[in-house]
Amino acid sequence: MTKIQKILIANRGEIAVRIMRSCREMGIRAAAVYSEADRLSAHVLAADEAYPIGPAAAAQSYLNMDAILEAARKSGADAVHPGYGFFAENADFAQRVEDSGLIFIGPSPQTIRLMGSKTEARKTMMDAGVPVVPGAREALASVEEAQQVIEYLGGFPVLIKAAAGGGGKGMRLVREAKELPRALEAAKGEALKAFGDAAVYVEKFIESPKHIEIQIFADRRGDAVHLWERDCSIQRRHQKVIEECPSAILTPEKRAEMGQVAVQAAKACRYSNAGTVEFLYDREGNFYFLEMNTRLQVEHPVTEMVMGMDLVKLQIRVAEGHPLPFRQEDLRPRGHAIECRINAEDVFNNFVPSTGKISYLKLPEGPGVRVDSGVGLHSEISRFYDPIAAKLVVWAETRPEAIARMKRALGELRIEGIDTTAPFCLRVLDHPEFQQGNFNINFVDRYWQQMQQSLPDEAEAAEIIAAAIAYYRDHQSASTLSPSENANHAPALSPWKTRALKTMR
Amino acid sequence: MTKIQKILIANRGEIAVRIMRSCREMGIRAAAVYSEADRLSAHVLAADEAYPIGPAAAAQSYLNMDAILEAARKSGADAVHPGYGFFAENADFAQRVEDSGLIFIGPSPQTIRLMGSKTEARKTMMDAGVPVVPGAREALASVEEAQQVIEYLGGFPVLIKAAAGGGGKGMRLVREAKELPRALEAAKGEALKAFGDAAVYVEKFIESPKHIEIQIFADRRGDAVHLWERDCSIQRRHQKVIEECPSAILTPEKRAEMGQVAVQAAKACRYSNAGTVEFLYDREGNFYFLEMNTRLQVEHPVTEMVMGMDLVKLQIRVAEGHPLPFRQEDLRPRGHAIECRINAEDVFNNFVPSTGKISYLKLPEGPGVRVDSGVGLHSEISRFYDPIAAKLVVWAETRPEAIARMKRALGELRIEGIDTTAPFCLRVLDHPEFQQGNFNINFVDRYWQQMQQSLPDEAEAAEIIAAAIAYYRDHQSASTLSPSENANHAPALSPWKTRALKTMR
Amino acid sequence: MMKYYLKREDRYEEIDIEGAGGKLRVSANGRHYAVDLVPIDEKRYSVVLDNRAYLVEAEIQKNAVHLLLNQCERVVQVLNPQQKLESEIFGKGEKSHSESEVRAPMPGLILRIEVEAGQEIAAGQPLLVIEAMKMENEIRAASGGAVKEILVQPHQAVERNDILIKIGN
Amino acid sequence: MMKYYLKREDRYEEIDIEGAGGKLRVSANGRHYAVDLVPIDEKRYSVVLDNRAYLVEAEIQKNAVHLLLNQCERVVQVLNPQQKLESEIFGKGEKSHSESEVRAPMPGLILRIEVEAGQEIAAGQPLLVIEAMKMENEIRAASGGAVKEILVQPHQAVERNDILIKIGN
Repeated sequence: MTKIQKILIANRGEIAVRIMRSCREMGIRAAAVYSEADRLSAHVLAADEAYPIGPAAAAQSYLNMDAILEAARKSGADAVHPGYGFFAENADFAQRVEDSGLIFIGPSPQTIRLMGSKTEARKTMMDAGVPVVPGAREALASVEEAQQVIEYLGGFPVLIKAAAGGGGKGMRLVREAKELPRALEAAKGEALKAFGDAAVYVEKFIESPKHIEIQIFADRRGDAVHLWERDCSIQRRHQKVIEECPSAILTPEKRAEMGQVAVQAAKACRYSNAGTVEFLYDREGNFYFLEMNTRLQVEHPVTEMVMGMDLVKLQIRVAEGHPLPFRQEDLRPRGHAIECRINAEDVFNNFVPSTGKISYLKLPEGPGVRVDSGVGLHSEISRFYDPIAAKLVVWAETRPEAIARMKRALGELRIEGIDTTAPFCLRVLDHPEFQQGNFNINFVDRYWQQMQQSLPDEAEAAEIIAAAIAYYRDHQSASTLSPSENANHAPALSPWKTRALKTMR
Repeated sequence: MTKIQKILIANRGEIAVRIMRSCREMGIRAAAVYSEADRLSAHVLAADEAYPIGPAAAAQSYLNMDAILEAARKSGADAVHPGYGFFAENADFAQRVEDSGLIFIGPSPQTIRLMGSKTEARKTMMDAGVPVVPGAREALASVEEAQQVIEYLGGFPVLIKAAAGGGGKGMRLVREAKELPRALEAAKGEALKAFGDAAVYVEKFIESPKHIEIQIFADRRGDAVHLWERDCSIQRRHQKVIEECPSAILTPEKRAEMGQVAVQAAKACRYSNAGTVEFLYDREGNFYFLEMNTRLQVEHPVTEMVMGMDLVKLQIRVAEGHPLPFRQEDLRPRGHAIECRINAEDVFNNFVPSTGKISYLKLPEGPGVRVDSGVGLHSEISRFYDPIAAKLVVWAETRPEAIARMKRALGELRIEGIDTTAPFCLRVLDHPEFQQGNFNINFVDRYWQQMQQSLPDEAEAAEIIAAAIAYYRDHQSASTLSPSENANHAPALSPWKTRALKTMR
Repeated sequence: MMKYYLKREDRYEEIDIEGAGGKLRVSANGRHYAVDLVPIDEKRYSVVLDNRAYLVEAEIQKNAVHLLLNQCERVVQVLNPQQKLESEIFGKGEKSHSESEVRAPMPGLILRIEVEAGQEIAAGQPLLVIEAMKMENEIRAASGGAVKEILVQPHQAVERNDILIKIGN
Repeated sequence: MMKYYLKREDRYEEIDIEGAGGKLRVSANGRHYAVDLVPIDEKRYSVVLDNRAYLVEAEIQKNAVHLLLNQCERVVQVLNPQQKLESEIFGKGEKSHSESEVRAPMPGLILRIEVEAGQEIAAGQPLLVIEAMKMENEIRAASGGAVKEILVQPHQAVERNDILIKIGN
């Protein structure tokens, strides 16, 4: 049994900070790596040690294997935690970490490689008796080959997916043949950027399923448990935005069945450490293996809150060689947890990325609220990386109470300098279909347009207050205003967008 | 069964904000009251409605019954939540709330009156078979009378306590006869200020006990449960600073016994709503009824985190007439929770109150961390009220993990503009006797002096960094500095106190 | 007492305000309001309006107050007497934003340009692709017309609101 | 390269610093350090010292840097060459703070004064009581002497550091 003393965290942003918190609590030193754009990012400020690894572009820093391994060597770390994204599911990286004599906190390179090849993964799952989505397993060489495969599957709609990927990157839904060439090109381009591998494949598109995934955990002896499910159906462009544990609709029997299948899947690929088996769950209650994520998920906190455990600490202990400290029947799940991703995106402008410097930050507090952020006051959100600025997670005794608590917490949150997905999340939580659990991965496409147009209330109060503020500013004594603020109210400040937004209260 | 629509919160600071959070989540409107000093305080900013009730001095605002009842009437609230302190344990107030046709969120005026008179409370408890500290039950009329009673109890040391009080106000330990006159006078003065009643009484002083209290909850039908204990032995001048649930040393048998006694106590005074039975727990495992707090406690969050419930919501539901939604055997306590009070006090200067304006605020985040604050950026901490600026609460699977997590969270917390008790809490958490559970209410008196003098580490890094900063500031281009900052580094800024503090890392 | 003017749809409504130091009385539509307004910092105000409490963020532009109130962003057109006078003298004010410029909705890197100068395009047609935060974002034409000028090229970094393409009719 | 001076106990130690823009090389005691220093705001700096990362708060006073580093407050006496020269010319600098003034350790209200002008007092003797945050705080004499002057009276509000009583020897 190794005792890990120092971990190099081969990541950035909120997940790097999240991992450092567990390190700190375990008395393990945390070494950060950073690109030139990240010198003042939260994960550097939170670290015990920090190593520069190159220019801002991820391909030259966070996806620069040599630079990261050199930082690991220089730091004297005995383990590397990859977080999610970047090299988290890169078997070569895991192999090189192990070849350097360090512990890779995750499954073995062999398992990552197996599950990272979506085609190999499908085959392994089918052999293990895990239900899969109908599709072809080979990487697509050309548009013509794609067309043949699609005919064999029964035609459109189909999904083009990155063979090396996950998280919606390099994924395209194609409903008609004429969209195919552009979709293939775009998917390959994104796949190359995100994973360093342009290979894509195609599978049957299941109409309007829920995305339900099972968190599994396995130790190095081969023991494995499942830690209930997460419903991650609230997605936009295949990017999860709201996740919850447990699902609003799963029966205990179905949970047990899916959990058992997920453990089977884990054992079939000799899994160890934290992993997630993603399923599409259709309207008849059928579920299909989608992919296995061989890493910690963005949405792991909802599982942590319901299970009452720290998955990062558990990852580290398992990586040290410890057996799982509990059996399936020891688990004591409690209540309901919801996570909202606070992404730097302008939800009223087609979710375009919103970059800028955080000029004001007020975090929600109080019972059942957890914030995992990767930013602070004065943080710069750059165009180079993922848009996740923070994750807001709540726990409560029941799902309706968790929804009410999340609305309360979102109401307390205030981030200035960037636009965020908070207004989007508030509207979803307010939607009756969400509240009743009647939603699938098409929820956003179906309802967002109308949700945006909700009318404001308190319009009268707003008018009176606006007039009062104008009057107040006109009548402040000149001495208390800076010269530029004097005549005719104040000059134009940063232009706010004109929006009619529904209030949450 | 009433459905409460609007609650007037007859309090301020963190507890008012805490109650408002539950109101918001339940769809109940929250009406604040505020003194002239509190116009911009956090509880006003968080409220749906706000009513001025008088000048800054508490006696003219938060202890002005007419003003508060008038605000309640004007607001159209159907219930009043008293929080803790102020009128929370004032039977006349509860009576007047009920006479106004409103619901008082707490026990009946009769119960408050009974338990509020420490002498009557003792008698009731003795009759119900609850063990009590030996002492006299009558208010002391003179120094001479006090001396007689003390002789009867077996002599010094004794405690002088406010008959109407709690929370350490109006309390004095007297070890020698010559200290008695001054102590009596001081206790009476504080009692009058804090509770509007100068009556004090005397009881035997139990040497070096733990302070262990049992949270109880009763509904209006008379059903009562206990929600485990809190160990609140880390106190200074009878003010709790660190509290935890469960206690580090209680056996399941002792917990069951004390819980059963606490439920007996609740039933003996026809209790309803949330209450706390405080015990002194001596080195032999004997426990003595100290007092019953007929209100929500400052430290209720540790119980909430371990029990997985929201005690304020439960208070409101029980006040509406709902029965308890669980039985004793349904409770599912989990893990360990610790609270640190972040008071505005200068711990290195005899804990004198520290007033000022909060100029920078960074809250801790991440797994298992909860913040309940009553302040925000720009908040003014005035000399008029309790020094609690915020409560920092953590939960973890085990006590050692909770301690590590609290140290991590305190390390992330940054409040500027006032001094706080955070450095004190860090040192206590680091102390081996605290970590082993070997502490009683004398811990602070016994160890604080030596803990203050702990030496800094990283002294070398500090010197190099200080020199580098001096050089950097000297060599910044003149144009980037304001005129006053130019020559010879910067001019004197706010003077920091010179302290050698031990690091937590 | 002073008269201010609230713009509602196309007309201005008179509103009377008096008071000082943030303790104001406001009359509008025959209703009277007591307003207690206290600034917290440069942008934030605590407003108690007839005992209803609001934490308000406000930015004032020439003829408008931009508000954030209970997670609701709103723009309220409000003029003081001088501004009202100016608006009557100078008319409707600034021209509307030109429809013929395609601007960058975000900072990013131009990946591909899918049209050429001179080309006729239809509304909704893809014009170019910007990469930001690892996602490809397709920029489409808001209306049809002819591409007059392309001001960027592939691999060029652009800032939000940079003009990318000019389209004529 | 420039020489700076670190005060350790009673003597100054030379320290060599060179570099620009926060990328510095520091030599002290024969050891060499690479310092990467970047300001975050007016008080906060991110410092990477030989790959060790520190989030530092610093305030600079005339001859000292006040630091908060890992929850540790420290004052480091450091002089630049000009300050070193001045300190040699002008000597030890300011006088030490007078021991004969009793100052308010906190803002509050004077409740009682327990001594009179002219009275002889012993170290530790209660002088007066200040109320703040509902607690009574007894102020005691740090050393013995005679009460020279009482500058406050009961029910008077005082600010932190106000002089309350002067004590002579």
